[in-house]
Amino acid sequence: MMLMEEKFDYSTEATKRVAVPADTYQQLSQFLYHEARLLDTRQWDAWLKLWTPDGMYWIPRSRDQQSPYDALSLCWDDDVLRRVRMRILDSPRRWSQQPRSYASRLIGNVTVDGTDSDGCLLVRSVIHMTEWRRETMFHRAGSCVHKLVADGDSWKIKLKRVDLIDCDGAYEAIELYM
Amino acid sequence: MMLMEEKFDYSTEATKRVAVPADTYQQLSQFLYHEARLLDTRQWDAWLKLWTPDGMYWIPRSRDQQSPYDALSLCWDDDVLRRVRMRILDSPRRWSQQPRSYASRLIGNVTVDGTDSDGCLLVRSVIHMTEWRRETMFHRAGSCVHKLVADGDSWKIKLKRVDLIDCDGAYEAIELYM
Amino acid sequence: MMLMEEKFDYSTEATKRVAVPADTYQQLSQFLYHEARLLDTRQWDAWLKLWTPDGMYWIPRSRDQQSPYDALSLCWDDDVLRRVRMRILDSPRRWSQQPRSYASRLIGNVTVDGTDSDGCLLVRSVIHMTEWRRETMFHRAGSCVHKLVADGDSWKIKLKRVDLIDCDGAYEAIELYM
Amino acid sequence: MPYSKEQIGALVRPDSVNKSIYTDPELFKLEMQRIYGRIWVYVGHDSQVPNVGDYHATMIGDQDVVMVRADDGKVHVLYNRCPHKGAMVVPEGNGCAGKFFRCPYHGWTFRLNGHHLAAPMKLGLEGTRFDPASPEFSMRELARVDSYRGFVFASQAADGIPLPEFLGGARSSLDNFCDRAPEGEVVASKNVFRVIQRANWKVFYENLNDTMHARVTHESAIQAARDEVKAEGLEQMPLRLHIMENNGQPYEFWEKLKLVAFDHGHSYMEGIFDPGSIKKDPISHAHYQTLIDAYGEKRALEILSENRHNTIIYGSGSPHTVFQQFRIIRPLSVDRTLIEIQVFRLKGAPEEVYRRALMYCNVINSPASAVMPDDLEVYFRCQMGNRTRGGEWVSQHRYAGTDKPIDGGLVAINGTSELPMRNQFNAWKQYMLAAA
Amino acid sequence: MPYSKEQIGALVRPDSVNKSIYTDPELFKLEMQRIYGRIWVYVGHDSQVPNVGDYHATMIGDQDVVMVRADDGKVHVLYNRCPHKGAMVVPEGNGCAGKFFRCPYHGWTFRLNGHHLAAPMKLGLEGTRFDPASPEFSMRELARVDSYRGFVFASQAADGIPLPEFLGGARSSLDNFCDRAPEGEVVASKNVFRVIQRANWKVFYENLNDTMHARVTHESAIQAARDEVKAEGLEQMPLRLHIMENNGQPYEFWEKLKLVAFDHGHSYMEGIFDPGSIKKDPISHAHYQTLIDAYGEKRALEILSENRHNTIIYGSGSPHTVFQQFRIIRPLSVDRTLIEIQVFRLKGAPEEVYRRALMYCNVINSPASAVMPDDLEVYFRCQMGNRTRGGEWVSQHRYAGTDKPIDGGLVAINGTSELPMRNQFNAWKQYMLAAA
Amino acid sequence: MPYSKEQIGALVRPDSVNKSIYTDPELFKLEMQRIYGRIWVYVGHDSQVPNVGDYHATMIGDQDVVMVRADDGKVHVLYNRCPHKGAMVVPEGNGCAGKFFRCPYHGWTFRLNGHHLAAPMKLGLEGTRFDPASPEFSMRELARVDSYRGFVFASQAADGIPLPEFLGGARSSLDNFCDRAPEGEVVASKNVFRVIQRANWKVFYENLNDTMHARVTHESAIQAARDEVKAEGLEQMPLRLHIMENNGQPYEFWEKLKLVAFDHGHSYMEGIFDPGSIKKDPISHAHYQTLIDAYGEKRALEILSENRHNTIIYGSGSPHTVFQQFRIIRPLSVDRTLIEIQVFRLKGAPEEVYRRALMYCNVINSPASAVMPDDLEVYFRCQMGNRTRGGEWVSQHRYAGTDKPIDGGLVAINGTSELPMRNQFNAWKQYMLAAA
Ligand code: FES
Ligand code: FES
Ligand code: FES
Ligand SMILES: [Fe+3]
Ligand SMILES: [Fe+3]
Ligand SMILES: [Fe+3]
Repeated sequence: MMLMEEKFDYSTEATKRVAVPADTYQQLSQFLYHEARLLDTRQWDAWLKLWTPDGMYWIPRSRDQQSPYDALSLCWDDDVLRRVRMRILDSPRRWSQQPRSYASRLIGNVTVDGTDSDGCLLVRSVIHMTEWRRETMFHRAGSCVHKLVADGDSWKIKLKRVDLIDCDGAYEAIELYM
Repeated sequence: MMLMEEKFDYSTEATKRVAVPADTYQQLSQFLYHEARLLDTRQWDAWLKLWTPDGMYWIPRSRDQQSPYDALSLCWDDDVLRRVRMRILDSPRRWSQQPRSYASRLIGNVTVDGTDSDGCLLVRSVIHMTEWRRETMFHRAGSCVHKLVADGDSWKIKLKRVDLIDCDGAYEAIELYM
Repeated sequence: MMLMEEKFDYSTEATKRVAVPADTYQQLSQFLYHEARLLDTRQWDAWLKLWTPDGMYWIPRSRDQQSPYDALSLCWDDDVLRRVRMRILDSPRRWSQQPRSYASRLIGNVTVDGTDSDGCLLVRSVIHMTEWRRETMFHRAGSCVHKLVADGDSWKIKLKRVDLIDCDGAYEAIELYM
Repeated sequence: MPYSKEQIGALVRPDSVNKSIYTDPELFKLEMQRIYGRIWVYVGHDSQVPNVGDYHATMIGDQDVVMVRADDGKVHVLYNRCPHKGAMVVPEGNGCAGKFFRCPYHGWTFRLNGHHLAAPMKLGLEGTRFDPASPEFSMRELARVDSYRGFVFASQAADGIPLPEFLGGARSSLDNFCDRAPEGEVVASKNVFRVIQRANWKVFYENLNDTMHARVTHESAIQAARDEVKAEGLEQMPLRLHIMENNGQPYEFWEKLKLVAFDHGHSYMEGIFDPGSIKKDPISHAHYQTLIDAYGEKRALEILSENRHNTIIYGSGSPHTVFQQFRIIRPLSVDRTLIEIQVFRLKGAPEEVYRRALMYCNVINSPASAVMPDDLEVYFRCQMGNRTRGGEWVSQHRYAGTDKPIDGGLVAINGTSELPMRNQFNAWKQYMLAAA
Repeated sequence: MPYSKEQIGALVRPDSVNKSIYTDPELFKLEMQRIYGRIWVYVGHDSQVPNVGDYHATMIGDQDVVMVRADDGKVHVLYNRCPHKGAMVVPEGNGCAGKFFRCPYHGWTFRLNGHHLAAPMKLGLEGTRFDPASPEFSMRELARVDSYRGFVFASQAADGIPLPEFLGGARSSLDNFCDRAPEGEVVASKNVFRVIQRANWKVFYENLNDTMHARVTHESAIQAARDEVKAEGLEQMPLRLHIMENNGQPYEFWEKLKLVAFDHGHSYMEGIFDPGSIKKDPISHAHYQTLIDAYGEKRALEILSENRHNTIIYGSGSPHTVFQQFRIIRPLSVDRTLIEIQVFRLKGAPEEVYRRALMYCNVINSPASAVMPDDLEVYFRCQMGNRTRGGEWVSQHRYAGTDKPIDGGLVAINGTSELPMRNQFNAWKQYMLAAA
Repeated sequence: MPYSKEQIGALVRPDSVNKSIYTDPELFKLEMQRIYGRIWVYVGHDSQVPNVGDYHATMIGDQDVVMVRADDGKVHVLYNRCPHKGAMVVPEGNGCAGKFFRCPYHGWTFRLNGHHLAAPMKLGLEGTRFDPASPEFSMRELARVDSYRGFVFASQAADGIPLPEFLGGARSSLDNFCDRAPEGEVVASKNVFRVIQRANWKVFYENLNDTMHARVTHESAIQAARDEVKAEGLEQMPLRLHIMENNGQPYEFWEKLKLVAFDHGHSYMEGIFDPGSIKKDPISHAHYQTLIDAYGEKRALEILSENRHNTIIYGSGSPHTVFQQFRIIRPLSVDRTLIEIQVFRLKGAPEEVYRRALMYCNVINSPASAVMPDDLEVYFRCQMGNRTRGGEWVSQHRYAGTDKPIDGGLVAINGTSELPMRNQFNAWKQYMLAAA
């Protein structure tokens, strides 16, 4: 299980620079916008399909956190936990979603960093997410790395790492993925 | 009058996908940025000229609101109301603009959804607007659909719909268009 | 010294429109994203190298401020002050950075305005910066103009002007450049 | 610093009130007990909970309550609190509880009238002082609940006058509101506006019949409407501009309006616009036709001729009969108030009548409207100014001493009289002293 | 409105407490003095400050304190205040002060035990009442500091029972916590979760041994785990789902759990899951092996068989022995609490045991987890509901009157008993009255 | 909990003050009455309202006031409150009222000195107690307004010493400030900095003449300036670095500075830098020349030789003569203060002198500067630390008991003396007791 075993390559440093053509860059941007839109509009199933089966979703708890295995993470979720979260969000008995949270994810500063040793594409972006629940706005901001595997004329997400500027802060419930 | 009569096509679902060339996409993005800049910099007249005469500005009050005719909307403004708002914003007797509001509109995640049944282009974006008045910051965030009609080498806005994440929240005065 | 002598051209109005090719626009965007990333990740030295030796960093204190010489500015920093700020931010004795501030800068609405009378490129953008310190989020939003000088296949910053929507507001300490 | 009867009495003079009434948090706490804790307060409309189990969770003063349609078909109003650990049983807003309430913490259940239904593993409670029949183990119902033509009110005090007596002359507005529906009933719209006012709640009540403010406060919208008509060369002012511009009527217009005040703080002012002549305007005409069909021509005309602008039901808010809305006024703190605005369909009337009401509300009452922001601004300015030492009293002198008694109230001799404000504070004083 | 002894006494009944206990800011202030100002409170773990000069700045009740490793090798706890102008000497969080503390304002220095070291330009202080030897010119040390197996506690009162006596039966949990390490010691992880609860701090303590809430509060996670297993056709529930799903055990399961309460408000409940059989599960097996090597087979088995879920150390928080965590509970205000969650490595145990603890914490305790948000929601709902007039009392009737005395405490006759809550408030009352 | 005279007296000792002075909201309320409600407080500069009708809306203590140039050509200070419903008549900030004030709510108008001018439809007020001549129906003027060389002060108390007597020895700083202008007058810049300090207002006053903090608090900026000079191989420290680096002078430097304290809490310290020798530095030289032209060489030299760093005018803020600024200190709450920083042009002096003042302010006082943030941090740390039980007293022992009386004040025997702080709290005590 990826949650505890260190087989998975969770590094996000590019080992090789690559020049992507303009239209690829454009498609990558659209891929990220599309992902954000699926989350904004609660299209969980479509969002889940963006992932490789072994893909991991990571929100570190520390700045420059080196590993999900030696310290706490806000999220270190494999496919099972991703699906479970989506089931929960749709549950009529999720008390903490009564009333529901709504969010808007603005993705910007999209940059192609290069590829990792497996040839996965590393795409970096900035995410500002504004979330609303019970008359309160929450702001989440940070940088994102998507590790992408080519899949036909699109990609699948192998790793998504979100480094929040307040990753080590105190939080009320975090209900939604970023 | 569009405010009460259901002649106007306020739907925002694309009935047809279209592939726009890279430079059209670029121009569309610039069109949206330009619109935002006109509002940020209080160039009301230029902004009013971006619209078709029958264009409608819509901020629904409910999530997934189906119609402006069966429930309240924060804004459902035709050309007359748009012009009146701009007159008011410039009035020296607009007490609620003493001191003035200032805002910055960040437009991102620009996506071309397709065309509607009239062949209008449907462009979706995310808007995060930060507003400042009387030592207080207000955050408005949501998604936007522009329904655009070709106009020479640019476009006119036939419908702008802004779905705020807190559309059903409690508000202090909303002075500015998004 | 630029801080007090009016030799420096701090105007940000384009005197000439220019059409930049799509890939130049793309490179300019990446240049701005890169700048933001260097600041987000505290790579001060690399950031300092983005500037021309006579480059000025300006955050006006008034709306539509005409000059840095006739009224206060939040920042009006030459190379010396830029370098000193970075030294300070890294100092173990900067009490106001214990704990440290972290920020995420989202750059959007990138637009090429044209060139000034010296042929410098004027690039306008919107910046939303979310900053975190001591369990508190600060939001800074406004528009940016970069005055750029060509430098090989990239650019150097001759002037960066940031107009905050709350430029005349009351502030707690502003530790970071935008 | 507890207030004595004398001190409270001294806050209200026949022609002015002490500014601390708007700014002192201690007085606000007392109001929550002596006014909102006792008098009849509007909770919501019958049509918001059409089916058994439907609920509307809201607040009365500082109390979280839930209005619910129980199995007896009646609307009940309960405190939104589970008697086990005290959890709010339903979240704020609207929903359907199903056949019974179930607390999300440990699953205690309650009948829709609040009565204890079951606690899981009851055995553990046997032999203890737990008693399912005791109100201590139920969701408690508010002391009194009643409704008037579908408008549901509740009182937290077991004693006191009945609802119809409390409403007094203000009933006529609710009557006319419903009579305007050919079927005699109204239905609340799906959504509402909720507007935050950074000022004391009483400021809003005072404003509702304040005819002197319209020309001044709303000058920017009045002028913009006029300029627009001129610039566009329009022959007549379209309705959406008229409803803004009408605030700019000359003082003579306002002076002629009828102002009627009732006991308990209520009042109303005469209508300031006719949404459209029943002869010429197609919407009004169609509406009129449905009323004729329902009531006959004489009664139909009578109903539509009763043209009122804001009615005040003190402690509850303001129904507007002509544009079918109810503005609920909820005090949040001494300097913060929530205004909730409901729009209603008139059962049996043409859909256009409802659309016109929506349009009115969008243009006038939306927090994004041309009109509301200037009101909010001056309210806030009052709240701020009344913190200063620039004077102790808030003036209500206009036509003070000239009010004429009528049955159950007073009538002003001039439409610009500050009678409604004096009437409100007279009631305020009585409430605050009666319960002392 | 100062509370009399009688008034405080009347807030706690044998089977229920007055809701004002959760909502009255005056009582919160008194708690800061009479409970957090007096009893032993957990400050942090020894391993957080491994080297001389290392500090951990945190809070005890409403007091900023700093836990520091001094040159004597011991851990000291000081108020984080410079005696000159009162500046916090170190910022919140962790760091190393070096050989001594130095105030950032004027550079006064203090030994790591807080004693005055030097003020610049001492001459200016000569001939004045300034006295470097007086505690008035040092960083003041808390009245008492002690530790139990590496867990450091401090008390702000010079008098009172010693730490081991205060911990009483709860010591056995800390013992088992450390015994699970082959080297008998645990080491705090580098980072912690910090979760804000918009509710009174006592609500969290009550929840920790509240076996009746699990099935109801966590139903969405329970069901999602079950649905996932079914949808994916898994043969057995993976551990990461099991720890969610296990909350859904039938009531019979919870009834059988042992609940033990100790004097001073402490308690524990029996373990609700075995992280894995020492026979079949490779991690548990490897752990077991290291324990056998360290202690021999009998003792190893004994240690692992002591399977406890949450232990409560009243005023400090909750150690969890099986998943090696300590949840520190910090009251922030009457309706706001910070939960800080530490995870520990067991010295000498396989790294996988630590990873499993991380995994448990990520999945259960993270603010972004499947479980925590629902708890936070019901706590908030309690805080809200207890503002209403919907009832005066919070019920703890379950199995009231049936608790059996044991040495230094009580044991419940049923695992769903509300004994731990009654025990907490019994202690609360004693604390609040003793110091009155 | 009302404070008795004895209790207030006991808060201030000759060499230390009780920390509650910074943290108790009750004392803050009393300060608003007894200090800010009575003494002369700086409102703004004459040049901010050059023309009739120009106003500057600001606060004195907790009171919204407006400084306005009336038709008599004089500056008046009014409470910003309409006597009708209490609305703030003008919004915060600067503007021009035109020929009279007009309230945005109902259009009552007031002459620029606040006197009632007209209420619309006056007839409705006739026969009532409304009286346009009564102050109850005007914008009330503050009890006393006076100015000193263009600096406008107001007092809310009708009785008390006149402004010049209140300013006492601090007048010499305002004199030198203006004398530095060849025309003897200064003009406020168009904009100001406004900085929020999360600490009590008195902390800022104490800091202004606190020579002992500079080396320590500002070490990062001092070192950075030095490193920059070294790294860039500069031959001399440019002025923009010098003004940072100068804080790093050795203690001997600070010891030699003159510290003069005056009655009523005022004081000043000697200048810490010469912006540039009048011989070598071109800007200083040019300035000197204009002064010679205006005053003659002797007086010019005398004026420029009067080199002072921060002057304190207690309750108002701090003028800085050499860099032509006035830092206004506005208490917002017990733990929050607004610092507003004005820069001035010297009439008749070269524009470069003004630009140098801007540069100084940008580099030293901007919230984004190298210097200000560290001050704000230590102030906040004091506010936090003084919440703890880590000590009751804040020390002002440095050179306590050695102060030498001069006419109308005291002078320190050493530049690092805490005399200015002792002097402030001595005045504080007198204010707080006098008005009790
Ligand atoms: S709080 Fe409602 S069932 Fe326990
Ligand atoms: S406050 Fe610590 S040295 Fe002065
Ligand atoms: S409040 Fe000023 S005119 Fe009425
Ligand atoms: Fe109005
Ligand atoms: Fe739980
Ligand atoms: Fe300083």
